[in-house]
Amino acid sequence: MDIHEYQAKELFRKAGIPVPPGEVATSPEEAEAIARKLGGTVVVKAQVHTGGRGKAGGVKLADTPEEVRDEASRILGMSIKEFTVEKVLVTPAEDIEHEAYVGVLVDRSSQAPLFMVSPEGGVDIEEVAATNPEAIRKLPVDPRYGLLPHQALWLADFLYSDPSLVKQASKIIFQLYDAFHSNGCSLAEINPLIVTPTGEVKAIDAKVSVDENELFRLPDVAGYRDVEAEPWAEGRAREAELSFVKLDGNVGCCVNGAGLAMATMDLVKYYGGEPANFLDIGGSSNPDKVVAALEIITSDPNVNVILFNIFGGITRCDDVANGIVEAIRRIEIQPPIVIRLTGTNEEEALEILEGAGFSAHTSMDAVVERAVELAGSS
Amino acid sequence: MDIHEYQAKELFRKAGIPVPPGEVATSPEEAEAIARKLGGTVVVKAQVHTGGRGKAGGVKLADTPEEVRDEASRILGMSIKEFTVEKVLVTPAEDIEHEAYVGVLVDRSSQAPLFMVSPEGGVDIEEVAATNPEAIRKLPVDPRYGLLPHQALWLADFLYSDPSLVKQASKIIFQLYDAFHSNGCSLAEINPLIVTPTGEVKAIDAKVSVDENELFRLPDVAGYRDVEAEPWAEGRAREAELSFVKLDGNVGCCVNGAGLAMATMDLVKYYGGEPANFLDIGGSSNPDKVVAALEIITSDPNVNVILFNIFGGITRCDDVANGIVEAIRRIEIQPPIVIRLTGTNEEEALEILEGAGFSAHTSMDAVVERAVELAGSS
Amino acid sequence: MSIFIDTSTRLVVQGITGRDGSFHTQQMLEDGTQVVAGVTPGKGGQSFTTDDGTKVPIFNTVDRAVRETGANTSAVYVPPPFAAGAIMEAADAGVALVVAITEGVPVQEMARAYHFVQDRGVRLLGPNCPGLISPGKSKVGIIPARITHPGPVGVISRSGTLTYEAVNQLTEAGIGQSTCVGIGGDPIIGTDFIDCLQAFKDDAETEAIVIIGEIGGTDEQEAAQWIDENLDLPVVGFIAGQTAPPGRRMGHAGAIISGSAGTASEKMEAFRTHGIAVAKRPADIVGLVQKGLNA
Amino acid sequence: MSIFIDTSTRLVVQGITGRDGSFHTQQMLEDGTQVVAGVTPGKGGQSFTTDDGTKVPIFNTVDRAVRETGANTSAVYVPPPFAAGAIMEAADAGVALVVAITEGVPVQEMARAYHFVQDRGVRLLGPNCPGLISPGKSKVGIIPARITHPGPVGVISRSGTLTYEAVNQLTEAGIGQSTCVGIGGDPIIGTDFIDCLQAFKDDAETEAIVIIGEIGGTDEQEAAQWIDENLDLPVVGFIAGQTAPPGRRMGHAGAIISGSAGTASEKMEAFRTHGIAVAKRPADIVGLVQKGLNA
Repeated sequence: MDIHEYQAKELFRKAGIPVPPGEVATSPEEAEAIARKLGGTVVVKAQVHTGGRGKAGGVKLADTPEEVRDEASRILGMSIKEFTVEKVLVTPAEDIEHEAYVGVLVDRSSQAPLFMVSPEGGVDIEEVAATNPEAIRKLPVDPRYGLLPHQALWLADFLYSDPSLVKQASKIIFQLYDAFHSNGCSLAEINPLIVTPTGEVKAIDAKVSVDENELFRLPDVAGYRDVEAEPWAEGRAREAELSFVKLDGNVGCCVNGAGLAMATMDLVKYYGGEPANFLDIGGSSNPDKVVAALEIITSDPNVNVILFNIFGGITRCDDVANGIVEAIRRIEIQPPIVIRLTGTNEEEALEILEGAGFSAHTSMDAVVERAVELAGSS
Repeated sequence: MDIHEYQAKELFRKAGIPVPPGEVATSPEEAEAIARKLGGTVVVKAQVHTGGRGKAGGVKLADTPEEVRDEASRILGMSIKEFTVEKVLVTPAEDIEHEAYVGVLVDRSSQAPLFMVSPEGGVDIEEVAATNPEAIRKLPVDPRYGLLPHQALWLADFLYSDPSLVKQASKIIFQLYDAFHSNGCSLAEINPLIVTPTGEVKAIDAKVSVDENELFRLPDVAGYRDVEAEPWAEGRAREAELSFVKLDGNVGCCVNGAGLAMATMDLVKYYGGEPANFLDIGGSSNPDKVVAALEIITSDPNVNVILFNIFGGITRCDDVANGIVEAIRRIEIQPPIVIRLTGTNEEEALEILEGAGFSAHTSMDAVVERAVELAGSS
Repeated sequence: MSIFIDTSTRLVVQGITGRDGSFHTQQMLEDGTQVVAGVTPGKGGQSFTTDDGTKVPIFNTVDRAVRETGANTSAVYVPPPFAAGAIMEAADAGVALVVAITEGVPVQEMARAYHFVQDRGVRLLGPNCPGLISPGKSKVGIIPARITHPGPVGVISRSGTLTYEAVNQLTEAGIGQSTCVGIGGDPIIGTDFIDCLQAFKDDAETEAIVIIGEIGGTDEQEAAQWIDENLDLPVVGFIAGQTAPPGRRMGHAGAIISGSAGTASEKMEAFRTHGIAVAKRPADIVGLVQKGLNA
Repeated sequence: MSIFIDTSTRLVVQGITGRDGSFHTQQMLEDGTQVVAGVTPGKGGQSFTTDDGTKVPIFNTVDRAVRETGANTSAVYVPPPFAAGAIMEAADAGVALVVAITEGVPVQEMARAYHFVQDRGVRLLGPNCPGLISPGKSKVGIIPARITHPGPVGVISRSGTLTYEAVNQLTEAGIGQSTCVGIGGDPIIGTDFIDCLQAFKDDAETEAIVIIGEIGGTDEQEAAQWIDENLDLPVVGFIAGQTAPPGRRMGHAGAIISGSAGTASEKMEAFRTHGIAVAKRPADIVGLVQKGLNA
């Protein structure tokens, strides 16, 4: 789960990291009032769950409270990628002598949290990794020990030569790991970590993703979920415990299993179509999930065919069939539905579907070809 | 550092361990008032830094507040081994269905904290270990992971068969490790851990030793030091950063290094004498330490000869010699002093000592023989 | 032969009285697995009874289960908050293999548990995996035995139902499997492709291998190189997620293209470079395996 | 030859600008040790200058010191609250041997650091130890070089000054030492008697061994058994604390008789049982060593 910059900064402040003050506003008037309180030049920053805010015009300097109001009224409500800006963060503008990057994420290859630091901050770290990899120092953190003080020092030592800056950064790195670990993060990033003209090290941007699996024991962090910032379909999928990702095509996909769902999308493309979504209904065969899946798929106006691909293992095909029948009873579905069902209780499922006027395929290739055909003709 | 039972129980309560209520009293009237507040039958327990309180009559049941006052007035001021009872704990008497032992200590051979649990509690665990070792389950705790829940369960599973008792004990074991770890203990023990007739598991005695080296970061625990309960000589030694242990002989020993100090005691015995103490002035050669050492040694009326055995390595012999001369100037010393000095700056030291009217040996055997001779003749 | 499990596998099911644990214990027994014990703290002494009346004794701890039944393998079906602990308990109790089915284990807890089992020299499969089956010998996990058949092909996969798809096609084409292993879709897993490849290499019965990967990470690339350097058997590869957008998690916690790293095309390219036959769609796998076996 | 250190030892001193660190750096340089670097965070770039003008460069981290000077051994003189961290830093920086002189390291921190260095395959000596000296070759720690002399006897001890006493007597009797090792007086130490015995066994130059123990624990008993089973060299043993009362800590954190375990008499008995000549007093050590060498 991604959280907003202002929320990430809250977590960082709690861990002791020096973060400039700042408050979040949902209206231009609120933004103006915050700027008045802070005094001086401030930055107005769009709070959205996506990168590239700056390029999209979602981050602006403003010298007076009036300018802040104007910038806020321009930024609030603007669209950045698929997200609408509902909140802006108003925070003092800082003089910057130097920008560094400090981040920690869960790394598959080291099977552990991995720190990455670079004296080249303020830019995309992936770009630095690609163009100038020796400007990055990495350290996998042994989860049996956590980050040790000498390791934080070793990382900080790569950023600066001035002992005072090294000492400050070393402390911040230690605190960042603490924030990362105690808030169940999969990513925690400061970019840039700045040095001010007076030699202070501060975090002026913050990015945090939280491991959804940790939320059950972190009610405060779970409360950071911004339901308003979430597209409707994603929220519905989360509620129904479905995995869903919106895509740009017109073939709506409903599959059991993540791997098979991806392979189905790929096969749609193989046969010349475009998938409208990734959707995994999971191993359970609760008819309610099937109903939710159909609600989500049909909420996308681009979808003009719905493709079911079910390989019954734990999932019982008859349960899925019942779900489809149930969904048709409950909601109106315009696009044609094509179905492939095979495996556990396949025959019972086919009987149920036939009773409701559907026929079903047993081959994955055949059903995908048919779906693409229908999508093209409609 | 040993702490009192009532203090250990405070630490345990903070960790969530169920410990019956109870307060400490320094007068019979206070004890009576506490008993009145608690109501019912209580136990009056001497708070001293030594075992065998029960056998010495320092633990008594009392049915009424008046009885409590009588018992407290008998126990307060009594001597148990070398300790005078200054405080009693007044705590409700518990009905006991079962007594178990649960303890954790730093273990040299596993280089880790070691848990020991036994369903045979309420007695000396060393006795159980000697007579019935299979009644003890042991578990070294890997310090990289701490105690894990399944390990606590595995230990608790050895104590009881009733799932409710296992669950309670498992939680207590987990909390005990937390108390042990977060308070820098070298030992934390519940003996007995009881089961009440209503099926509750409770800690009714508590024993804790804290690693002195952790106290710098644990001001609360450091505050538990009971300076009044500490013999004068030990307090003085602690202040001066000397290692001192009182013994029963008459040859006062002042040595640099723990191993050499023990070997010197042993040699005193070898030559037919009895050491009055173990005293290690350490590696430093601060004359103040020598003065403190002489104060401590001469505070023991049994001492009738003082033996210095100094092997100068880091310790500079001339510093020790200066310390001796300084001490004689500052305090009156009755017993004769015999000195062995060898190693770093030996010649300078001999000169200093001769100037003050002392002669010094260079052989350890010779000086010890001489000291024993003088001790016997005085 | 087979890898990791065979007829000597004696299984203890952790979380045997839970919804998933009880369902799959029944399934595994039907599929011929020797399920010798179950564990549910507080229910020790009771037993788990299948529809046909088979009884499996339940213990409070894995340690007791292992000591009293000689279990050498564990299957973990406990809920996510307790799964990492259950894995460590099994490793401490001395089983040789722990198969963690549970999906949704907090990843930082898993990192710690991963090191714990490594420290003890225990093999962990998963978490968030369908387990494994050596057809006709033993099954640990949730792979439907019905679609498998004994034979010469080793199957390794990061995904569940996609594996079933491939295995089913193999079986229908008359090609059996030595062992089918689902390694799991999480970022931190106990056994990776190379561990399985090494085991298949050491298995005299395995004559060809199917490796099913997906987007995210570089495991497939590393496996490809390992195969090139170490393996003489024919290998067929498939990668799911060719149409997945970057930066979005595709169901599995580990299935995400970070920046431009971990795409399907780079993985397919690595397969080709290292001499692995690449199936463009699942239906192509059978033909390529047949070609490999006949070569 | 010698054990653990020799003329190839290149030392980094952690805490070189502290009171003890600076004093002993000077001493070690005088005694011929190649002290190539010092570490004090925040003082990197400065240098440590001895009385005779020798300069040792100071670094902020052990890692930098190792990379820039090729140090392969570290000596830790930092204050107790930071000592465990310093030990782990050295182990991470890739030195082969860490000698921890610091006394008063919190024991639970030490337990963690102990595992950390073990995980990395690094040898730790101490903490709370005088270090070691291979006379004429190198010295790391605080043993006075003056009282030592090159020769055939290996000395291992839990105590500092008592070792000096024994070594001094050997030297005065014309018997030199291959290496003298103080393993330290704490309950948790990195290198124990048996580690040293194994190293002396593998050292062609060592012809006899003196082992100096004290009350507390069972290290001496285990060492005695190991010697009986593995070692052909003559061994002379001494145990300090024959008159120590039970339950009282005799200076060293590890020197305590717990209940009735760890007494001097049980250790001396173990020595005798396993064929080790026992010196009743320090003065007897030389004679027994001579007897052993001549046998």
